[in-house]
Amino acid sequence: MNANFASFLYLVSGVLFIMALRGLSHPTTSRQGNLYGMIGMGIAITTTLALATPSAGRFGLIVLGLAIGGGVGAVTARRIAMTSMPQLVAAFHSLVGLAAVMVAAAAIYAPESFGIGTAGDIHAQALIEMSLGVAIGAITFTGSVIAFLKLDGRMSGKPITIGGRHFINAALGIALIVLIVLLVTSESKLIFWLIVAASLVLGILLIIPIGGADMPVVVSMLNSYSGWAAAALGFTLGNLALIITGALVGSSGAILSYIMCKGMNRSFISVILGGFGGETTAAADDGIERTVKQGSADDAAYLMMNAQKVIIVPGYGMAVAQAQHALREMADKLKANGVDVKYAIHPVAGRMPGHMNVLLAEANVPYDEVFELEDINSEFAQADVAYVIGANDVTNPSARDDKSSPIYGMPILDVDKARTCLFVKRSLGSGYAGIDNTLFYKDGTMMLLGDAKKMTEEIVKAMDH
Amino acid sequence: MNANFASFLYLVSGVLFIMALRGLSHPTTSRQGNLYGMIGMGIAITTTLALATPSAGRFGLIVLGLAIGGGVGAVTARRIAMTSMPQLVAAFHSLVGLAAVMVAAAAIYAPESFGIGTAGDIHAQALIEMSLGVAIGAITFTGSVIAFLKLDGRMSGKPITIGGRHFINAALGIALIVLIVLLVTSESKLIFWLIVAASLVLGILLIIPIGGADMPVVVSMLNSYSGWAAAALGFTLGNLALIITGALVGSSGAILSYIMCKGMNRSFISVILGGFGGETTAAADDGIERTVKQGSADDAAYLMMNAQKVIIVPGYGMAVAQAQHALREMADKLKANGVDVKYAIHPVAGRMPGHMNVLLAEANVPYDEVFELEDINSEFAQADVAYVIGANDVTNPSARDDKSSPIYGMPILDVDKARTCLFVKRSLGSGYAGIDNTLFYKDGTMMLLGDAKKMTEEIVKAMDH
Amino acid sequence: MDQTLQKALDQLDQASAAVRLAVQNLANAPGGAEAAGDTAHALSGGTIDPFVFRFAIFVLAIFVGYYVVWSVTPALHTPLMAVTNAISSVIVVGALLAVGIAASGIAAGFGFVALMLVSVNIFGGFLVTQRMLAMYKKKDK
Amino acid sequence: MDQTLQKALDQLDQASAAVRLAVQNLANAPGGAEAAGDTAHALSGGTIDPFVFRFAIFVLAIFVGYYVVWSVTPALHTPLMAVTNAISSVIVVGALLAVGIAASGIAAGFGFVALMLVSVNIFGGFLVTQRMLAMYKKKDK
Ligand SMILES: NC(=O)c1ccc[n+]([C@@H]2O[C@H](COP(=O)([O-])OP(=O)(O)OC[C@H]3O[C@@H](n4cnc5c(N)ncnc54)[C@H](OP(=O)(O)O)[C@@H]3O)[C@@H](O)[C@H]2O)c1
Ligand SMILES: NC(=O)c1ccc[n+]([C@@H]2O[C@H](COP(=O)([O-])OP(=O)(O)OC[C@H]3O[C@@H](n4cnc5c(N)ncnc54)[C@H](OP(=O)(O)O)[C@@H]3O)[C@@H](O)[C@H]2O)c1
Repeated sequence: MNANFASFLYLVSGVLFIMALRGLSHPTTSRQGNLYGMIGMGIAITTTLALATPSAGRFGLIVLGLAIGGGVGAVTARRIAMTSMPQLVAAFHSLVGLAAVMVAAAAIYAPESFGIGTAGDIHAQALIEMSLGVAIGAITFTGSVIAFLKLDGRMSGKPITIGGRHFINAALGIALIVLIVLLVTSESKLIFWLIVAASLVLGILLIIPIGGADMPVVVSMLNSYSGWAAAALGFTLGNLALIITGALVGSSGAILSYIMCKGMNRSFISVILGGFGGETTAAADDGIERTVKQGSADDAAYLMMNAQKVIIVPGYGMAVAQAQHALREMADKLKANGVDVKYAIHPVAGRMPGHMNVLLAEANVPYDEVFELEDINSEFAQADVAYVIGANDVTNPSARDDKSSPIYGMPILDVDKARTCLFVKRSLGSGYAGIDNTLFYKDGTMMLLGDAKKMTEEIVKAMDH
Repeated sequence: MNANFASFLYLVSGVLFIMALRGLSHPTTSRQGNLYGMIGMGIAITTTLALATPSAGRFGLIVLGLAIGGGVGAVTARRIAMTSMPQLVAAFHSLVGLAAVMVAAAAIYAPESFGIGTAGDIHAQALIEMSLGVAIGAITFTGSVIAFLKLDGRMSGKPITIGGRHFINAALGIALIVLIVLLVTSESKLIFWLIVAASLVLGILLIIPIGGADMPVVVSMLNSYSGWAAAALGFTLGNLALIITGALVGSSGAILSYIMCKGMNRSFISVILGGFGGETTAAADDGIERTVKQGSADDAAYLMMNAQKVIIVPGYGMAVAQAQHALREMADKLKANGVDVKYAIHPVAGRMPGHMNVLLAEANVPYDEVFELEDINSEFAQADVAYVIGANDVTNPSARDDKSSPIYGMPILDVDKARTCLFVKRSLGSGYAGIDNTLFYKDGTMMLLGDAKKMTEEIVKAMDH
Repeated sequence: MDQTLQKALDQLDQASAAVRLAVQNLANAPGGAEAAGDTAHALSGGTIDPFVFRFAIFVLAIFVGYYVVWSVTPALHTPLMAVTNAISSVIVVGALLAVGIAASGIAAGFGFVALMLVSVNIFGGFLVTQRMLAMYKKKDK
Repeated sequence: MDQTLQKALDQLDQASAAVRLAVQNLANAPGGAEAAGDTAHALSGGTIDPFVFRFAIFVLAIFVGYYVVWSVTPALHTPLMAVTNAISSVIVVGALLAVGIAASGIAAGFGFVALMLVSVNIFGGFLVTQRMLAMYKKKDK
């Protein structure tokens, strides 16, 4: 295939990837967008095969590789539970990171095949681009593995802080720069692998001090990294699809990290420096006697069946308890009874951007009943009941009122403005941010202590009486 | 200067132009944005001079050209009345169009200097790009001149429709394509000038059948054209700044045309085909006796001073009468009296996108008192008075209710929902769309017949009593 | 002697023919070398026509333009028209080139006219935009 | 005869020297021609390193990414993470190249591993996104 035409096709696939992300601006266009993405990938693969014209044997290998990986991927995609999305994305990132390292290694071992010079005489520019790609790729790899382990509960979510880690990281960073310079001058394979090793270690060290709850920001950041790694290799291979896609993915991850940090009212730096939010702490016992009104499923059913308007506020606890299906059932019962039901989603409810939306969608909640904070916050004042299920921090009024609170300034859902506020959670414990919620002790609040799914199911049953 | 570094600088100037447009997303960042634009232009000019390193004589010529043109431009920019913006923009477009033609001509006469080949042996690709650039440039030139003449009232705004013009245009279009093919094969200068001539004629023929009132859409479309012409020449010259800027300007003009057409609920094609909306027609005399309540400045002053909330709806008539300063004075008086005053701007009020905003800004109306249709339309129901000054079509309820109306489906400002609706205009005549406004005959409406500026000034006087 | 001379001249002929061949080979060399690098170069972009890159830049710039213009607030649409007009006069680079280095006087002349015209735009466009933008003020409290 | 022969041989020498010179000139020709085009070519981009173009493409793609991602509705942020992950596996082009044509077996081996890894991503990423997106439904009336 003509190289110019190939480049043109790579551009087309880059544009299709842009269209894929563009489709996500609305649910109705999103499926179409995903299709564009697949077509773009198909074009990129076909073009490369047409350019490279591999021998039959090599072609067989390619088919084999695609089949093995594709099979694993397809099965995983079908089987995975929606609640495990954060882990899955982290695991997938690690694959891209490792693949970037492997591609760079292949380029170093067979530079002629990649058109970046001959063995012993690789272009300096290509070496620089490649070592950037390989370093970022390796960091993405181990970083994502750690993130996966923490998110999947296979490793404690507690931040693991080693003394002097900032010093060690800085030293590793400097070592990396020195190694890259050495690689450019010597082109030694040993040094290449030293770069890989240093980056792998750096990836681990950068992520282990970050608490499990902060992992979503990390996953998004690593997403961004995998983009920059792809772009760097795109420069080496002179491939437009890689450069464009790398930039897209790089921006995307960075923006999502930013959105999360802003939603939590924390700085990105403080997240990255780590040591925050390990395990959920118990309610602070500050000695003051405070009374809590506790209710039963029957109370809750009675209250809601007689309400005009109920707003449901889901949070991380709903995801943990997998309560979304029971919740939809409850909402259906209420709607059948003429109650106006809406869902209010805080930008950082759950542990991943859009986490609640995807779970509600899974339970067949129509997306036009689900509202963002700005669009629904004014409606709480007219609501009879706010049904807060497994959410905590995103309702905490101390973000609004208490300047000394660590989450002060974070926008919250004004559930306290509703006539009655029902809190479904297992204890009076705190949420992700580890701070007490004064709302539990408020007059209009009724606590429904228990597992979110069980409690909701009981309420549904009680509604039938 | 190194060619790579120069290209890099051209990229920088392209990015600065992007930042210039980006700044316009909010008034506070807009001035900064304009500054980026100037810096971008400065970089583009300096880079070109550093690359070309002209002789002292030529350098003198350059300084002379910049000084003459710059002087004229600076004086024009300072002197022009804000109400003449549409004309000014049209006039400026014509300059860009003509300049594109001249640059292409220079390239044909001295191809070596532009690196596109040698005389008699210019690259075919460059010839194609260039002829596209020159054709679009020439159309932009004459088209903008006609638009300027119509907007400035130096030529009748009436659509001038020649029989068989679609046929003539199509023939000219085909002739252009043939000429471009001939140019590529023969590289004859005569044919180059024939292309220029055909495009100049086409530019005139395309625009004269379009009514004066449709000129804003045309101006925006020509803006888009000037961008595409610049981009085409950018390909010829291999200049990144030109390519990027051309694409930006091209998109911008196209989007603004689209916004205007959507705001008017007309198709772009129907605008371009022309023959619509020449002179304002008188109110349709359909024989039905209708009563109009007419009021005086004193009545209006009394009504508004005793109101709680007044919403001002400016339209084209305010621009014609230059009533914005008087209007601001009136609003100040009302505010001093404790009345809540807001401005409501329809997306196509006036004759140019953002026309009303710039006039109000000129009269020192703070932009946070000025609201867009979607943001204020629900407030009319709570307003005591809607003060409609020189607006007509944008308030016409037939767009909402009457399926047979030519403007049916266009969003309108719901001034009829206000307790009282004051209409300041000179007659019961219709506006741009030439259709009657039933609102004039409604119960809650009071007509204040007279020039917008004079009437408003009288109201201000009456408020002092 | 004649024979020897003949031989020498033959030799000369042969030699020059051989060299001519070598020259031809050499002339074709760049092409040949490229052909050797083959798909490799193709993938690395070594032989890609700059037009392809420019086209990619053009396409992406259209996307950027689309988004950046939609994000402009409607209240600033008039300044937008003025400023896009101003920046479209970046065509000045072509004019400068023509005036600065055009070998033909007539080309330089065209360039000079173009330069004057766009200079009106450059200064006029940015200044009038600045004038307009300076008018947009917030309520002073 | 010797004299004539000598002359002929001298001629031969001279001729070959001249030809060698010509060959050298020819070898340098492409460079020379470029040098002649000089600023002209520089302006037309004839001599511009593809890196500059790629860099421009990269910068513009970042702008596009910025805008396109901000325009994604928050409700679809989880699918966004999944789909960006899927498209980042376009690094598959490097892996295909390595498996397909790498001269060294070890390089092909690395490529094969990379290919398997990203294939998981390609299929897994797009399919899981599709699965998620299929769940977003409007109220059925
Ligand atoms: N969405 C994101 O992108 C993102 C990213 C990073 C961090 N975050 C952070 O995550 C937090 C999200 O707020 P949130 O209100 O959704 O959650 P949260 O503040 O973490 O609170 C979750 C609550 O759910 C309860 N819970 C846990 N398991 C439960 C079960 N099985 N049944 C019933 N309740 C259960 C817990 O209380 P009990 O233990 O008493 O049951 C806990 O208080 C915010 O602080 C945000 O900053 C979000
Ligand atoms: N903004 C844009 O981008 C754009 C572009 C293209 C077309 N348009 C079209 O322009 C129209 C704009 O609507 P509009 O409501 O602003 O204007 P309009 O419908 O054209 O009405 C303007 C009214 O102002 C009155 N008027 C004229 N001179 C006056 C003066 N000196 N004093 C007082 N009144 C005066 C006229 O009535 P009298 O003659 O009775 O005084 C006329 O009815 C829409 O139809 C829109 O589609 C807008």
